[in-house]
Amino acid sequence: MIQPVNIMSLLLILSVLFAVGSSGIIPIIKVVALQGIIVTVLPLLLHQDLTTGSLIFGAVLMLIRGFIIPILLYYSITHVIHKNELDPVCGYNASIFAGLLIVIASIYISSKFSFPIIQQTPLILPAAISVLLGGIFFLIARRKAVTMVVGYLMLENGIYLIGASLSKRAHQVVEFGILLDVLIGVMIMGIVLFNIQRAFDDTDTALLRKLKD
Amino acid sequence: MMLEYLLFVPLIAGILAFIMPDKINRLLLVSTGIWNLGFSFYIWFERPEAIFNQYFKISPEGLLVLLVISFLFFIVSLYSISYLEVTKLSNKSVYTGSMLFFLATMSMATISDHIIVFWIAIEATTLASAPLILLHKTKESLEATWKYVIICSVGIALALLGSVLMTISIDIAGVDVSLTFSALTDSAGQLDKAWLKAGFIFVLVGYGTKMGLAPMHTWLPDAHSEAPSPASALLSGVLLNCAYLGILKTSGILFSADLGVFTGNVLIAFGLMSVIASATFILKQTDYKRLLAYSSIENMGIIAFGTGIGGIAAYGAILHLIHHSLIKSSLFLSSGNILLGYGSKLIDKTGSLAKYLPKTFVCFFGGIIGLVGLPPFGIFISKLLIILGAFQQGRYIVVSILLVCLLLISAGLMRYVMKISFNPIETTIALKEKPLLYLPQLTLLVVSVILCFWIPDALYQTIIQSISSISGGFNG
Amino acid sequence: MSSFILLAITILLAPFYAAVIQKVKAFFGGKKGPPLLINYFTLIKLFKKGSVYSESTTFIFKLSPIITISVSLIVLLFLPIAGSQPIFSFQGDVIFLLYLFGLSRFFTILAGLDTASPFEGMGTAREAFFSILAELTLFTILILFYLISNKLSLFAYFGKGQSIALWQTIGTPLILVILALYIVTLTENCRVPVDDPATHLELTMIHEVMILDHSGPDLALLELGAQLKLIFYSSLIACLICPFHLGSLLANTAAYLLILLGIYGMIGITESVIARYKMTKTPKFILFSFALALFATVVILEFPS
Amino acid sequence: MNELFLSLLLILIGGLLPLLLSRRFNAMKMFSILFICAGCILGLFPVAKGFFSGSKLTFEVDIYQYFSISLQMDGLSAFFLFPILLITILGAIYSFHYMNKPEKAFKTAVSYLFFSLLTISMVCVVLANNLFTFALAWEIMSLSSFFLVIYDYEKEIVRKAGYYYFVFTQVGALIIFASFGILFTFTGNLGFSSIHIIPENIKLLVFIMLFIGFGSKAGIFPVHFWLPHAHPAAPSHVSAIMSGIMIKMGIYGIIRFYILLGSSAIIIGQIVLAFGVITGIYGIVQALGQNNIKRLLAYSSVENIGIILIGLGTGMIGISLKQPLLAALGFSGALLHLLNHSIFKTLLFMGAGAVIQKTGIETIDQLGGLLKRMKVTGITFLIGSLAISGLPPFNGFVGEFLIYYAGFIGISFMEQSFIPSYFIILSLALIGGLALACFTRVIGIVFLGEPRTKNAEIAKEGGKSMLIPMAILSAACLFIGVLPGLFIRMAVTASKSIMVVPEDIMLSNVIKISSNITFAALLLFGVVALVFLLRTFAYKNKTITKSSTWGCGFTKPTPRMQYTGVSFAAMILDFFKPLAPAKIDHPVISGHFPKPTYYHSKITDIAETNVLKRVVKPILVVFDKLRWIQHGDIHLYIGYILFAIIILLLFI
Repeated sequence: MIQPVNIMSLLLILSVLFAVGSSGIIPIIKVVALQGIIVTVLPLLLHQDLTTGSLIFGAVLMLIRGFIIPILLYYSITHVIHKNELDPVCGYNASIFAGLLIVIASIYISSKFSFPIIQQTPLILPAAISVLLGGIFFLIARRKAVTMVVGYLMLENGIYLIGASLSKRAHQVVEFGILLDVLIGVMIMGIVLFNIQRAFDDTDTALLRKLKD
Repeated sequence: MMLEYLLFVPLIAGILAFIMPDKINRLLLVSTGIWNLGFSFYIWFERPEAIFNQYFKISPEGLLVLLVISFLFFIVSLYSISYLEVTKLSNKSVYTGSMLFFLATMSMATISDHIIVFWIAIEATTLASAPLILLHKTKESLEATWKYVIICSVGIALALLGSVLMTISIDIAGVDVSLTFSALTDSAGQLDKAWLKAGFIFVLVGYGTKMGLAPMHTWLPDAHSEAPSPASALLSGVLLNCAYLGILKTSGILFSADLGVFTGNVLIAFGLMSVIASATFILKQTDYKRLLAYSSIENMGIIAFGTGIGGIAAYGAILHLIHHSLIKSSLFLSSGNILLGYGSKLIDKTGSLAKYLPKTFVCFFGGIIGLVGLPPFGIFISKLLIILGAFQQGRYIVVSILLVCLLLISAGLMRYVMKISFNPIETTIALKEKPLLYLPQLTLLVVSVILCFWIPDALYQTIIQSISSISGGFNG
Repeated sequence: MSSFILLAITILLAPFYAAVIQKVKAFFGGKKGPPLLINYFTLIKLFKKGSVYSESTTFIFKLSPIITISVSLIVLLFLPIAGSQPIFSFQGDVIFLLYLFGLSRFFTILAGLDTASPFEGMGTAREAFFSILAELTLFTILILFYLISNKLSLFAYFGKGQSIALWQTIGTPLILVILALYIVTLTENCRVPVDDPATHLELTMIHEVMILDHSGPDLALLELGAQLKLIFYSSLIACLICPFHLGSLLANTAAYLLILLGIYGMIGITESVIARYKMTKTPKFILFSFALALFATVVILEFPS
Repeated sequence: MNELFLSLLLILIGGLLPLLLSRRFNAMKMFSILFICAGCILGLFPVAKGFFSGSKLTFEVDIYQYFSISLQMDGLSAFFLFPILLITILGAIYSFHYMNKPEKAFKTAVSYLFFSLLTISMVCVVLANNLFTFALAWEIMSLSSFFLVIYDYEKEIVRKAGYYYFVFTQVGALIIFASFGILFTFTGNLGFSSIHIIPENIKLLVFIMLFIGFGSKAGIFPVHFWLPHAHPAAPSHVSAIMSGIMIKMGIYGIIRFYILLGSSAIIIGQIVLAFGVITGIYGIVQALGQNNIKRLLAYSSVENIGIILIGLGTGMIGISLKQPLLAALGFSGALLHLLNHSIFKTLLFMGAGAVIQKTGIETIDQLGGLLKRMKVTGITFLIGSLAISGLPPFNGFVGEFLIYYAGFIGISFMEQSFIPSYFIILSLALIGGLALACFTRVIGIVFLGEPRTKNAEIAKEGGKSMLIPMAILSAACLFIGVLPGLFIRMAVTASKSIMVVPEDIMLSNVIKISSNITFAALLLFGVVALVFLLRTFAYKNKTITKSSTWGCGFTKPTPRMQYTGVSFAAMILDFFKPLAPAKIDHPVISGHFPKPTYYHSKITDIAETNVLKRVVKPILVVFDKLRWIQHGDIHLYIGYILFAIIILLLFI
């Protein structure tokens, strides 16, 4: 029986693969938005505590993670940086191969743990770990500064998913606090990006290499 | 008077700072500093209860770090009054606002007991201090801010992952305990060992990035040398202590879960790596603010080393923490004067400091003497304690490596400081040494000298309690 | 009382014995040579004359002859002449004597450098260097004597009463010691192989060049001091050769004077047979004596007869 | 004990006062010297009372719950307090005329502050009674002397010397702290009393580490080469204090911890003796090669430290062979030589300071004929040189005589190990001869002959306050040389606290030796007086004329034709080539029209070159290789974080 949880985690893994393979920044932002939505919905489905409070709270989280942050990124891309293409450190086919590697690695890692929740929904842990590893991949393998922000977001999503899915007692206030931090973090990164664009008129991190010993 | 005032007053002041004109901003800065200092003393004696007491609770080590933060913020705010007049910062309101936010977030970190709330506070400190580094809007400061924000956020995200793994270790053990440091330390025995260790590693690496321990220290020299001097004084003096607070509390948990040997070895390894890494870059350095930044990495390494060893070395580590904050921030403030005077951060561009800026020379040279660990200043005592503790544990090789690196660092530091203070150079110095430009540094050094020879009993008891979990039977 | 007389005799005969060397050298050179009393005439002549002092000299130039002659006199006071009781003697006087020689050497060198002339500087440099090596030999010989007698005073070694019957106790290595002491005597008293007292070419001189600028009574004091020093060393060798147990005082003094004559003759012969060594060869020559003394000590240590 | 604190307080006021009234230069100096001297004199009374009554004054206060400062004065520390306080008084008086630059008023005030801090810290080092107080006083001593060395920091050599000295104090402190750490592990507390319970082989290891640590301060052979850099850089009264007393703190440390460790293994005595011999010979050979007068005196301090170590080594061997007479003689010889050295070395440095201040030249080959121009300095320098060469009527001879005596006595006891005593006597003889050559060279070149440069010609006598201390010190040299009784007894009582000495045999020997020396000195004076009368009688009505020196017929001798220091020592240095390799820079004359050539020769310190080449450079190269960590690329920085996590995860 196909439960919505498995479908969603499958969607997550596919989104990671898609993001890794894509060449433009705008598609990646759309992927992150999707992930944001899925990541907030999944724990609610998983723990079935659909009380009204948690539902409203879930909606607020989904709103921030799924819509506000990606729109912020989208705005910074189109109005500030005006450049959509993306020159990765390693070529496209190499990144796709890396994406596959991430998925295999996450499946291998999650197979080593035995959690009660995993029995019914085997796919959720690999999805979380692959999102996490995907984030790290974007941080290391992409040269553009914006992709680093995206990588950071995916990392956050991955960690949130692991946290929310595996441990039962998630305090809403605490989750909200984390999200607030992430939101302010992305805004700060946006401001810094804006200044870098104005100073270096290009957000390629290769230019950011003057401070060395 | 609820504990959270500590948090809200600077927050509100920070928001106000953005709308007020500059003149009032400076007053706002100093008054919040005084208020915060007074309130932390009040907390120290009365120990009031927090409203959200499942998130915030006063712990001895948190209290120590809070006292250091508020004292230093007060001193730095005094310094920044004349600093803002002299320097030509474009947006002074951003400076005051983010300084106040910085104070708020750091205070929140010291009093927060819940693991995730502590994480939120530390993440907030990064975000509050990012604009401070951005102030000069030069290419280097942009690069430094970018590295600072990205590396710290990624690092701290891993710390969040670590905290999450800790919660998992609770679930697996099936024990119902609230997710606070104090509760966890009490019931650490029943937690699942493997997950606890994995959690500790992620937490250590996460907060270690923020604290500047060795492999993750790369952002620190750039950030601390590009920020304006009062900001880098706070960054180097106090922010690293907050990150250390997280590691201390988590290692407290593991010590009571009798995983002490594992945490000790890991902390010693990181401590040694940071001392070696900072030695490499202090020996050959061109920029004196980077020199001070690397010496912060070294001192944080020593503190981690001391905590790892435990016993009297842990006591020495806490002393080292206090004295290092005092001396390092006074040094950064003096380096601010040198930067304002000579206009360049390069050591070769500066010279005969003793002739041109005699008062700054006294503070700067005195601070370096303190940093190197010579008697009148407190680091001599803490370094001696850590060495004796290490020998007592019988770790001869490790402590001899540490001693050799400390020697090299003191040689490197002295070489460049003598070059700055005594090399004859003919320049005209724009800076006129106003009292508020050197008195703050002097007071910090004098406090370090006083604390070196006389520690008030209350402070001593707080220190003993703060290391009771990891000191293994050292009761003074 | 007898020791005072013996002291007076030695002081009076010192110039005579110095003339013996010149007589022997002249005999080897087929010349008649100066009369045996030549040194007395020169001393009296010098005492009658006035002095010429260079402008660059200070009071040290005048003090140095005084110190040299007084050191030579003091040294003789401690010497058990012909086995009799010396005027003064205390435990450790040997070290005191050696360091007294150092004091006289100190002032002679300073007097040499005082005159600001390059020739005197040359002599002082050589004197300072060779005396270091000579002292090593002397101290090794002292260690040897202490090994046997457990005492540190000249009288204990050569005095009639408790003299250590050297031939029985040391036996054959004594010859090495005598040879070593003989070489040291040649170096310390500027005899031929090390230094040439007769020449006036500054390149070759050591001792003569240091007293080049002295004149009148100063020169006389220096000459007398040198002769007394020579007789002190020779009497040391004499005591080593035969330790004077011939019963009556008169016999002892006669034997002593005879042996002295033999030693001076020996010095005269060495001066006329060997030419002066190259400056670089002299350290090897002195170290040879040090090796002899060291070897003698080792032999005695290993095979205590 | 509280009079001692009152005196230390006075000295501290003497240090702080000048900072306030640095406007009026002379008044500031006057007040500061007044207070420092008053403090020292006041301090002498309790020390003398404590020393002769043999009572132990103790004082204990604990800073906070863990550490405690405890001071205690026993025989040995009282013996060391005498030279500290006396030489400080004379150094302070000397500094009045020496610091004669009013434009540097504030810097002089600061140097007086550190001068008084140095004195106080030395007194505390000697009185320290637990590891913490010793470490604290030791560090303050190094720090205050560092600031004194970099007094005139405009000059490049002074900065280099200051940096050298700072690194050396850190090296020494590091080794000493490490050995304190080992002591702490085995005794569990920081007190001195419980040190002797540690196991035997650990005692040896700790002693060796302490020997190296204290040796770096005392100037023992391989770790001595900061001395020739620091002393010429410091102002003369400071280098006098440093060379006279401060390096003795290293010797005090060695003796104190030898007592505390209480191990009587013979290997310790042999190590100390061996290093003493090497240091002695090496120091004096290097001194012969130096052209800078203060570097020369610094190396001669190294040599005298060697002699002191020889005495200590003899004493230690005496203890391990259970021969109290040999041990007592060795220790008292070493302590007496230490006292004498602090007197004549301070005298020589003050003389050198006066010469440098008046002529502005430090190299001896550009001076000459100063005895005629600076009479008092010349005479006192002559007396100092006579004393340092250990010649009879002066105090140098007394210390060396005792060590010789111990060496000779050692022969009869040590049937099986004849070699140590053989080394003692021969090394002392060699050092004595070389010292004589070295100091005749200094006096001959600097004070006698004709002035070689214009500055040497116009030199005039130093200030009154510089001559008084020099005169007092030379009088002291003569007094101790002629009447050593009191001082030998002091040395014996001090060495009594080093080991149990049966009262009876010691006193009889002591009285006999001192009466012998007094008799010998009086005999020397008598005969010299007699000969002097004879000479004046001979010169009664003789014509004395003045003319130029006899130049073997050469009529126009110029001062440049005089013998120079380098040529004087050339033969000796050639003989000791391996100990003092010369670096000669002399482009060879070649081609038909050869360019003008020059000749520079410099005696290099083999310890310095080897340590720098084999120890310091490899470390710097290794650390240089690690520099790539900070190459600026942000991606790799994040890679470091992941790398750290992966490595750690393997260890779970």
